[in-house]
Amino acid sequence: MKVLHGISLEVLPGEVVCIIGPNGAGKTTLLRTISGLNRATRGSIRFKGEEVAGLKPYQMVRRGLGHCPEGRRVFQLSIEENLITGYVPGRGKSFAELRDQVYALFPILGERRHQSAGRLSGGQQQMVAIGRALMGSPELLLLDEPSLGLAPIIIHQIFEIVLKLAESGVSIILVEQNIDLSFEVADFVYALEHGSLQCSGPAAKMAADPRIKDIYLPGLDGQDSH
Amino acid sequence: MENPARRASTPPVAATRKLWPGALAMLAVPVLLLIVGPHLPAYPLRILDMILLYAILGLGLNIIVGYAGLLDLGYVAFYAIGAYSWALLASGQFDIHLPFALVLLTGASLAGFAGILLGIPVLRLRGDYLAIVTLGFGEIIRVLMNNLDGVTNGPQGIARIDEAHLFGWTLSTPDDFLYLLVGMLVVVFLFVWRIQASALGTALSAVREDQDAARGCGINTTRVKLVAFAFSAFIGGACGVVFAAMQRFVSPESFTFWESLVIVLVIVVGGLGNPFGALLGATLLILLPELLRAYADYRLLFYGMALVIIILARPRGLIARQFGPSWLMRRLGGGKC
Amino acid sequence: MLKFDHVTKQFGELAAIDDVTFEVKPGIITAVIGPNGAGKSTLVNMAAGSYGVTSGRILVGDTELQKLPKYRIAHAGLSRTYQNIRLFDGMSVVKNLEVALVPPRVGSLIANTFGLSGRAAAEERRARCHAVLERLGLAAYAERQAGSLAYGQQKLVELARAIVAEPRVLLLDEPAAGLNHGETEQLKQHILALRAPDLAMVLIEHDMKLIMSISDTIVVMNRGRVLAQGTASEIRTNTEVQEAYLGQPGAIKDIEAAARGRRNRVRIREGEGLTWHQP
Amino acid sequence: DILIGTAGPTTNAEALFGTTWQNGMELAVRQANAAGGVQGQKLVLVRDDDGGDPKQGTLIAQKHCDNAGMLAVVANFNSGVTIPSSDIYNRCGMPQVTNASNPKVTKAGYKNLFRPIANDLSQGAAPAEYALTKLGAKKAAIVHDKQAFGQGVAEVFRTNFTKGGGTVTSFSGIAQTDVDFSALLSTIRAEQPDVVYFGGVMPAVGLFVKQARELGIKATFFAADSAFSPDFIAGAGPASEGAVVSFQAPPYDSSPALKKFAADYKAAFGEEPGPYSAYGFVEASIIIEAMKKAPAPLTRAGIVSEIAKSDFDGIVGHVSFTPEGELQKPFLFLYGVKDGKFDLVK
Amino acid sequence: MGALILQQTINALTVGSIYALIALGYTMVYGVLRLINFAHSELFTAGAFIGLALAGALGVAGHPTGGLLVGFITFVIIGLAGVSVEIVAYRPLRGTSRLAPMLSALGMAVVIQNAVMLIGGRRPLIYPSFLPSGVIDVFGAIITYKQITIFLVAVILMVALELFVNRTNLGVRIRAVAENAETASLVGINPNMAISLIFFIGPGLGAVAGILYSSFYGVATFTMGFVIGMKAFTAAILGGIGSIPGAVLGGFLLGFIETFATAWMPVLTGGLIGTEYRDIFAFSVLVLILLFRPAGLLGEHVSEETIVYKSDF
Ligand SMILES: Nc1ncnc2c1ncn2[C@@H]1O[C@H](COP(=O)(O)OP(=O)(O)OP(=O)(O)O)[C@@H](O)[C@H]1O
Ligand SMILES: Nc1ncnc2c1ncn2[C@@H]1O[C@H](COP(=O)(O)OP(=O)(O)OP(=O)(O)O)[C@@H](O)[C@H]1O
Ligand SMILES: CC(C)C[C@H](N)C(=O)O
Ligand SMILES: [Mg+2]
Ligand SMILES: [Mg+2]
Repeated sequence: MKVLHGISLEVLPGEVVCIIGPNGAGKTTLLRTISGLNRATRGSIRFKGEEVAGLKPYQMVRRGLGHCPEGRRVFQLSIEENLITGYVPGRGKSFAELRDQVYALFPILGERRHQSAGRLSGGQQQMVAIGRALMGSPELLLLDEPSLGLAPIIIHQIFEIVLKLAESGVSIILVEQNIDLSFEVADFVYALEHGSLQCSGPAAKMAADPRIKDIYLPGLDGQDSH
Repeated sequence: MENPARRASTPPVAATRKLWPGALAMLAVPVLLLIVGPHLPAYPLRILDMILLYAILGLGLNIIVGYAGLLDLGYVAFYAIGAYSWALLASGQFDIHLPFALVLLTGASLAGFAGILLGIPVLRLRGDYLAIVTLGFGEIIRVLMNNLDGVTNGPQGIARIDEAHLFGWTLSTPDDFLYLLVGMLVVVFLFVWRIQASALGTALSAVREDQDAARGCGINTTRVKLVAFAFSAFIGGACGVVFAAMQRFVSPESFTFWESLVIVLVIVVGGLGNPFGALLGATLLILLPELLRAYADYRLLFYGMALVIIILARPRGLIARQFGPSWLMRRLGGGKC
Repeated sequence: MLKFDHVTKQFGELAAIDDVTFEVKPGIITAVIGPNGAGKSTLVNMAAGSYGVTSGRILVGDTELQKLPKYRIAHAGLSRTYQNIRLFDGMSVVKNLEVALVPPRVGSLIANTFGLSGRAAAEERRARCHAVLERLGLAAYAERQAGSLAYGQQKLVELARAIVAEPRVLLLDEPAAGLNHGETEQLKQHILALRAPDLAMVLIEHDMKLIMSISDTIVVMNRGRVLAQGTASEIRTNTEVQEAYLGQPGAIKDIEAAARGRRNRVRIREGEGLTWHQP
Repeated sequence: DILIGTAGPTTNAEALFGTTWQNGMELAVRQANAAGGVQGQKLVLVRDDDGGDPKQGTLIAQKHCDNAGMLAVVANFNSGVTIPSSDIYNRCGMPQVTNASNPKVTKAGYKNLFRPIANDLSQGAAPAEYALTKLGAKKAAIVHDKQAFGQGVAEVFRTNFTKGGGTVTSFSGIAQTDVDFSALLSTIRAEQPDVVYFGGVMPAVGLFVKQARELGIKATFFAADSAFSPDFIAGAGPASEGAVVSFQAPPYDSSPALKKFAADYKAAFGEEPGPYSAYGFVEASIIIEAMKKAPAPLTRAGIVSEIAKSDFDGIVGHVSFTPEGELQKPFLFLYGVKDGKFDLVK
Repeated sequence: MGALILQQTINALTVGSIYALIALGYTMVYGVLRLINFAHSELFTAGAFIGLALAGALGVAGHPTGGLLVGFITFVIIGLAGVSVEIVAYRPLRGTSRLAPMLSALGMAVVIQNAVMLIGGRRPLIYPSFLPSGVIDVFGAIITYKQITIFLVAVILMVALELFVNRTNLGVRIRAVAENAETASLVGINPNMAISLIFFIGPGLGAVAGILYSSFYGVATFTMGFVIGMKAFTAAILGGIGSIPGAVLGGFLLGFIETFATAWMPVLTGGLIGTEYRDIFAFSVLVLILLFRPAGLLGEHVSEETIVYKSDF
């Protein structure tokens, strides 16, 4: 089945790119293609100047890609072991250093480090998934709906992390349904529909465009939740 | 305000499809078998009988493995129960000589009953734990047959079993059995077809896909599995009766673990969950070793290789789960359903 | 209609639910919110029979659910959706729904399979499923394999499966998670349309906009206990709830400010305008 | 060409027996061909693997029956396969010479079925008599492998041993595939039997005897025919010393004919003959002899009536049949292991 | 009586050690791929045959130290064979269904068994013992050095494997692959490497077990794998799938059940039920244990909400 049609997209160093689109638009498929889980039928993918289409996901990860997949997919191992799986040696920081960073971000994980991740609540699992992706000290981080199932207070935290990471030079591709915040945080936005690119542009301009508002942000001008 | 979830139902979207041309095409197979079969020399005819027998066994096992998604590695136990029913109830062993039709029913029912007996304690086990327990059950039955010398004559087996008579017709030559087996195949085929299309089939599929969610949807998974086990065992038992009538000799050697594996192979190679798959699988798995006879010492080596190659080529079986009259019509009718 | 009566759930040391008592009334939508790990899903799982109850009672009418096996709970009129989708992936969408309509008794199941009335009953089941699919706008997907649908569609199919048996109690565990604004809006309409005098609905969500606009009463959980209960406006202003869950009203502003600050500094692809790739 | 069929286990646990047995026939056929064949035609042996499986046995039987050029078969090796297959061979009038030793095999009364070897009745009886009279044994422990053959001979041994005044301390079944007998042997050791009879086949026999000696059991061991093989002595090592084995044929070095057979076999197949090779040879010879005498053109019926009239000295002994198809004078020999070799004791 | 019980205990521990050794290989592979590797028992047989051939070629038959060398080389050879089998017959089937690789493994088992038969011959081969010989008499019970060695090897291997899987980062990564190869790949683990490693260790262990087994019993036949493999697999399930200590515990338990059933069933039932009912007894105990512990003795019972696999097969 053909899911994506001739998409061209670019992410610059330290940039936060957001991909939006209705369900089934192909956002997840796009991320999976970038990280090599799905093979692109045609076209090229370049990462840090190198052609990477056809590389396996683990090869991508070792080149500095991080992917926090849709649906969490934590391992039924202890939290700490989940972090071990995500650690990629030889990318600068030591395991302990990275692990402590993750625990600092999500203290609950540190508290339960020896508990099986399979027994965490949905939102806690999401934290594990993000933490695990960070363990590879990625230069490009793909986040597939990271705020899914998280309490508002944690969502805020996630977006703060995204900002922090971007500050430190990590490029981020963010797939989100939480468009209000995404548009704030993102630099550049791609809108996808039925597997093809519909519109792209700087986030601020996107947010301001009435047509985009109509399609993606109905009721944004309405009441805020707080 | 009326609960909208209880609004009167609208008529179904899908109109009743015209299935009967496809069904008719499929009926051609047994008819063809009945016409061509008796003209075959005895050896191919006997092979054909074996193919049919294994196809029926496959159809039976498919209910458990293909529909309900439970791996049964001890199916041969039910087959053995059927076979020994005929051997004990129609031979000089106890000098009981019951009519074939009666034993066919009794043997199959006994097997079905054994299925329930086995099912009650073990059906709450999952996956491989269930598989190993069924394997154990198969072995227990075989060892019992081998040990209860006073009843089953132990390893010596029971020889000179009666010739079967069905409604005044003697079953002795391979073509006699061809008629019987084709008849059974059609009946069993319709039986499983009916299961598949019914609420029971839906329930079984749900159990296969996700038992927990199925329970959440109100399905008494244990009961449903039990029913599947019983039906499946019933068919296995019936096959056993026919096998014993064909061989007129039974011994525990015919009911080893390997036999269970062959039946599992039949349905997996043919296509899990599809009745046509069992037919094709049986054809291949019975024919293959016979065709390879010419290779003498290398026969089993090639057989193993062929198995691996077939499975690698079609990991989901030769015939897709969805294959059936409606599927056929869709294909023939140019994609419109 | 659905009543939690001093319910406790212990996972080893952890009291995931700690002496919770509240009632869900029919005809209205009760929202349950709370931080991650508060115990919301655990409540649903206990009511639906997926988890045992350590102590306390869960009642639908006079029926004590915690004593029933899981499938009987469904027969008692309770159905649910899952936080992590649990569809029957290999089956078609209608078949997924039909599962919920399988006759409860094995006897009738067998009679249905081989009896004469079977066909009519099957037609009726199909019709009911199609009607529900129609209502949720899923009719086009009826024959698709459930597992091949996109996430959002799968969530709707789960909802359809949960309502096809016409339950008395409906528990929705994060139905809007992963849906975009438009879809959430649609979902909201579907949920509102389901509201009926004899149906008790529980909605677990993190989407505050949805919760605030749809629920008649809100239960806030925290660390296995009920932290607060009330209407949307009561909850919104409850400082305890803000602290544990919603976050300070200013938090969003802070993020926005930080983002703006960064954008002003970094200015990546500033100059570009909007490109429309498709008319 | 004239076809002779055979079917036996050549790929399962009994593969060694089946293969070397069929090699014996092959040798007989080759020698007959070298001597000009039968009625001017060459003989061809059609070998099949029945896997010791009754179902396959019947399929092969049907195949052989359908083959008009096939005039006789040596089939099958196992009793459990011979019984159902003989039914089919009988229907097509196929002369069938079997190696199956279970007494039941000939019970159907088929006129086309012949068994040129001692059945299990004599195989179990002779050792019992020997143990009682020659060894003066009082107590025997009996073990068998729960197979048609093993249990059959063990039961005959038990009957004869008790009839002769001995006591049987225990009668236990094991699984044919077992390799560890330590548990059972520990129990037997406590019973302090004078003799231990093992009804079963290699390699279990070898392991059994070896482990028994390791556990310090001093009794004399008795084993049935398949132990009559160098493998038994090699496998059990010094533990085999003194063990008594019954077999339907004299040792390969006991007569010039057998010596020649063993040498020819080695030349043809590059290995020592198996325990049943001489039997395969004899069984094929019976058919060949009958074919030579039968009137031309050869028919199955013609060969059957000639086999029934067989009266010649085979390499293991004199061959002539009773009306039931059993050997007139079944021969059975007992061998003792002495200095690592089989030595005729009776 | 006391000596008899002691003797039977020793017998049970020995048989159990052998089951445990083979079960370890099953569990390794099973734990990672949830694959019943039917070919394992045949690689076990192949290991014994190759070991014998090597011993002959190196002229070290019967020497314990030579045995170490032979064991090591055989481990590597069969390990590589295992890796190849995985690449050829299982890898292409990954992600299709659970039954397909299992039956492909069955096909491979047939192939390997017949290859061993064609190359190694049908004759049971007399096996030189690589194990130290000698006996100790303890209160009337006889313990051989062979038994002690086999027991120690089983326990040491279990401990080593358990440490490897649970205490090393590589072990953790392997377990991650076990659970979900795709996700593991997404976090930077090469699933194929991990799986190959498993298919090196598992069959390699099987080969060593084959050498020990044949050394112990003094014989190797091309069919010896099937039944013992089935029992070892039963032991693995009994202990809890994927659990390394479970495999060993299951092996010992099965050894005890078999031994004590053989020894005392006829006595306890007054001869009514004889030793031939041993397997029935063993399987009945298996069923009973699983009824009370549906995930085996040491298997972790996961609640249905956290179960990873929705369907069984
Ligand atoms: N394995 C597959 N087989 C068939 N179709 C697929 C497969 N995976 C994805 N699709 C289809 O591809 C389309 C795009 O799916 P994708 O998951 O990429 O969408 P998405 O934009 O991430 O949606 P969502 O917001 O729901 O996550 C969907 O229509 C889906 O049905
Ligand atoms: N099977 C289990 N075993 C052990 N602990 C569990 C199990 N299931 C849940 N828990 C724990 O119980 C607590 C409540 O979990 P629950 O899933 O109910 O949270 P939740 O409120 O639904 O959170 P979320 O909003 O993130 O889905 C969590 O701390 C979780 O770790
Ligand atoms: C192994 C052999 C001794 C077999 C035996 N001839 C039988 O009748 O089965
Ligand atoms: Mg997606
Ligand atoms: Mg939850």
